[in-house]
Amino acid sequence: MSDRAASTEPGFQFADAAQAREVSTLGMWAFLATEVLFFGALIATYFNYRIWYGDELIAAAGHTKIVLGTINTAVLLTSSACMAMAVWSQESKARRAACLWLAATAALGLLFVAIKSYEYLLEYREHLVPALDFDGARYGGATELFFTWYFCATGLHALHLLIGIGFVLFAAIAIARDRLPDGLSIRILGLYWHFVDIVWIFLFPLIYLAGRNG
Amino acid sequence: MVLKVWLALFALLALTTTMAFVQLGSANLAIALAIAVAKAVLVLWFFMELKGSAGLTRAFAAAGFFWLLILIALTWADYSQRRDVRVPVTISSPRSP
Amino acid sequence: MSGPPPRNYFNATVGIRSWLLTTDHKRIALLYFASITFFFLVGGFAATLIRFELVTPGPTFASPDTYNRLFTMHGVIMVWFFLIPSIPTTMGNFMIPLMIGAKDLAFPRLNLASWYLFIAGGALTITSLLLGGIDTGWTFYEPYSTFYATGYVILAISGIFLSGFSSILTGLNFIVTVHKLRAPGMTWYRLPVFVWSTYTTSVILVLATPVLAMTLAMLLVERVFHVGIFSPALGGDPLLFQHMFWFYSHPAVYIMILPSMGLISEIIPVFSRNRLFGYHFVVWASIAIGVIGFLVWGHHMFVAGQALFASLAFSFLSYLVAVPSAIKVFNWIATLHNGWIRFSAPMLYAFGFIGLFTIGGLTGLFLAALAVDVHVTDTYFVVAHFHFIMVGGAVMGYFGGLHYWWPKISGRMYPEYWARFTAILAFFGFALTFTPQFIVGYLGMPRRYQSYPPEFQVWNVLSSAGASILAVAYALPVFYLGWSLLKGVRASPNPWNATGLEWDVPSPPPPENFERTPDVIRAPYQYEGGRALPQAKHV
Amino acid sequence: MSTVPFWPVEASHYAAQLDFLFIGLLAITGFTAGFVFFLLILFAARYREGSGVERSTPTTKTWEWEVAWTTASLLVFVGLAVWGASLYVTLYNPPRDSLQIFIVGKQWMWKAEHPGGQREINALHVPAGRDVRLVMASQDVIHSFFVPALRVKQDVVPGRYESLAFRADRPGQYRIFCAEYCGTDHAHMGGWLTVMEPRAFAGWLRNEGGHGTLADQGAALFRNYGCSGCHEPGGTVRAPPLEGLYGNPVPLSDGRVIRADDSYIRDSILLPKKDVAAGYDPVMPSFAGQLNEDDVAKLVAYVKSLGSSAPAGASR
Repeated sequence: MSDRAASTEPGFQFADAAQAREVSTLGMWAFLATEVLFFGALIATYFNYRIWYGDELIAAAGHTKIVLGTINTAVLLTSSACMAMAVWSQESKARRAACLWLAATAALGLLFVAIKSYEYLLEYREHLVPALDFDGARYGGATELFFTWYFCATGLHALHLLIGIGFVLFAAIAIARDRLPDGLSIRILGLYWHFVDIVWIFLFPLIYLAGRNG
Repeated sequence: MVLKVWLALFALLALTTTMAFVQLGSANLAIALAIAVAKAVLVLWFFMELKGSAGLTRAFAAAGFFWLLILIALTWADYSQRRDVRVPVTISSPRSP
Repeated sequence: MSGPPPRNYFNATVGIRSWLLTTDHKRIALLYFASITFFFLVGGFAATLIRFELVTPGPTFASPDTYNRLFTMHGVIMVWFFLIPSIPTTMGNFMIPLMIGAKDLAFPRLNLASWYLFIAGGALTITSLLLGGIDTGWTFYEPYSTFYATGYVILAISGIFLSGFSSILTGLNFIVTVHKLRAPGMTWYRLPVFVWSTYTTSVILVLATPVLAMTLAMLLVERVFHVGIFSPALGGDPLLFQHMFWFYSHPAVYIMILPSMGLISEIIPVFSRNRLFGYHFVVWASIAIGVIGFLVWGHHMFVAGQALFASLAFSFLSYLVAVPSAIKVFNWIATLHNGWIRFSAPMLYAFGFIGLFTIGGLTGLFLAALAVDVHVTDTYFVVAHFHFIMVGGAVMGYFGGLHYWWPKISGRMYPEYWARFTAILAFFGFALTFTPQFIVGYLGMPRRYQSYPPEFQVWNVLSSAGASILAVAYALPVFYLGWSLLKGVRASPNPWNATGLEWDVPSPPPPENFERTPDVIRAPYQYEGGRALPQAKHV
Repeated sequence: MSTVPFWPVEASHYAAQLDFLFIGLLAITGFTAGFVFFLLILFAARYREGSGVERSTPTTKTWEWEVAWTTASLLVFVGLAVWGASLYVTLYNPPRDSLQIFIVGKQWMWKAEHPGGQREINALHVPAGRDVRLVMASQDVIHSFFVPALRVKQDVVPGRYESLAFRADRPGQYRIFCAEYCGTDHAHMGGWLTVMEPRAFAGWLRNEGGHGTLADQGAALFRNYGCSGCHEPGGTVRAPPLEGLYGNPVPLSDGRVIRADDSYIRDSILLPKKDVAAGYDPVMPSFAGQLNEDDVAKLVAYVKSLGSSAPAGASR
């Protein structure tokens, strides 16, 4: 690599570790702002179609599985709590506890994905998947529109969740083998995980609860 | 502290799910969203430690949501007003939103 | 010219690997500079073909389909691969750490990742171009681009998707750097205006691009799976695509013009040896443009079938966003008062900018007036308006800034008289190209027309003649700036005797920018009776 | 067209009003641009490096100037906004008795259908001095009906009716363009608008003849697509009667009440489950695949001919 002695190792441009921490947190928050708008475009789509097809979207949302949805929300909220515990224990140097909490977070994340894919399977059996074999005759009106939006939103959310699980497992292994340079905190990983949880907090009422008072 | 927040989140989840089955017409969406906002604020404030962080971090957090509101508000201005105005007066249909 | 050149970021390390894996913001700026110059030439070539095609009313050499692919390519490449990245990624990357007294950006590796994303996006779009190109127009309007377009839309959209993320990363990097890595003493009101405007541009980049990414993703889903979120067949609304597309694309035009405004606010005080008039107003005008820029996108959809209430609201807000631009122009003019004006090349480009941007901005008032917009939207009046702002404004500013900082970037002086001649040629070539388009636009010639009624031919021939002059004026800098790299006079650290921090380091600067972090003692642009008071003292 | 056109021809009173607004804008922006250029050249010449002009100490307090030009530009801009909007709103409420012509935009041609059944492709004949309302639909992508001489334009979005109202005052031939990019032959999708004296227009209608009025063709479609099987009295399935439906409020199954207008009838044919009439179950099949826009327009005209509360001028 370049022989710029003073400036090769990462973080040379920071005055001290505290500034490095502040900068990485601020960077993650800025990234989360972009993610808010990235999912926000989908949520704006829902609201606009809700203005036009209010009752039809409610009727279409009736086909969603509220029981599975509620369990999934509980699972994700718990995983968020586990991540908070993991960050807290990692910063107070309790390495083993941090590892365990991270493992719990990843496990709950995988549980969420499992329940979600089971739900997808049920919807596939009911011919509700637009691209594959959507049963147009049986579900009229804006149902196909709603389910196109539903699969885009939950698919994107699940993708973000899988990426998050990957990082959590990576962090857990790094802490277990103590290869994590001290001072580098998993706070920003925690921020990302909590954000994915917040996206689900907003998707849950739009998808599942809307359908109950049709 | 994490335990208390976790329990509060569960309580709100239970509340919003039960409220969904109560027939309130258009108010249902408003209530469900209000509870969702409450849960999101809980997660932001405690889990993401906005409580202890500087004003600048809070500003960054708020900016994303505020700009999303701009997009939703101005598209709402178009969608909620579009249907009836376009059709000429002879056969205008004041469709109630 | 005695002895080997001192150690600088150019010769600190040698070899392809040291360039392709660099995390030095100065080198990444040069990597970006090379890539966007390539895209500028490709897009410019498409423009000359379009103007050549429009010389005769009927088909000159291109079939309608080829013409459609030409103007789409011109639009896509110029917007996403030249104008949006141009100033922030080259001069912003190079100059911002120097101007605020930092060693490098907050996330150097993220900066390199941003360049690789940009190159990947560019490669995808160029491949879609080589395979046959797309004929949807750079706006990808919904029913056509998903169900009726025949070209490689998916490839092109993925290319734009990647270039979008590249600009998000760059924006994110600048925001955190300006907040956290300023030298001691560099308060917000001591920041040069170029840093302010690039900061505002980064905020717009970070907040607007994700919506474009999502909209294009939904377009991809629709085109690949033939299932419609926007398609009318399922009850979807094509206007929703337009809403979310323009929610990004109008702030995008402010992404293009704000950095140029920043450059002009840098150039004018230096070459008129005078304090920038109303520094605070110029800064807050940039921020106002950034924020209000998000509220006006509906003026692209006045005739698209938008509700009357929404059109009225957007028309009024569009007039509000014109006020900050007016403030900036008046402040630049006032800066010239009581100055010692030197007409070197950057200053000529700055004058060209003020002239053409003022006309471009004022014609925007025509388009914001609802009734006039009904007549002139989608005609050559609109084409002339946004070219006056983007080519007359952003590109003139880009060349001005390029000449202004060329000594600092390359360590060589550019040939002064060649540069002045090019600036003047560009101004008149531009005026001859786009003024006739206002006239033929109001006459009613729609845009994106391969063949047009014969009565419009005179104006189109004039415009094509101007385009050839403009092409020469844009080709010349490639030659004489290239020549200056080898034969140019060696530049001193402060050739213009300016006041910024970047002029306190040798040109070209060493890899770690400053030996010791400078201590900033003064606001920028402090010229007392023509004498420059430097911003920082080096202990 | 030997002379080089500089200013578009004005074919209607509205065009003249718009040109007046355009010239007003030109004057205001021309004055501002002139003022800016004058100052630019003046300062550039007067304060150039070599000149010995006395440079008084630069003013430090700048905010009076700032407030002055900010408020000035704000007031001027608000005035322009109101002026532009006031003219725009007049486009929105055409008088009730305008002649309604149905236009279908299809990839690379405009098809026009007069109430009397006369059909035109890439051409349109209208009477001078009479209000005309074009009800437009698109069969594929977004098109835009643009007549520069009348200074009016309206995008035609597929899936919805768009209406464009104008009154051509000066007889003559004016160009029609498609202003929204719609594919390969977007440049060839246009034609001529011929504005004729009312007498000549009536003559043209007669010798064009046409194959029965729009409503008659609608009646034929009504039968052979099986609509009469349900909607006529004594039909096999219980369906809402269509007599006297047009223009009157219709109670819907979900409690809303809407007036039966063009769009409601069109939507009921193509998306029947969207607004189901109160007291009926949503059994009506969708005709989205089988009917194109012309047929739907004829059915709408037929339903209108079954008696409506709106003044009869619209369809006869």
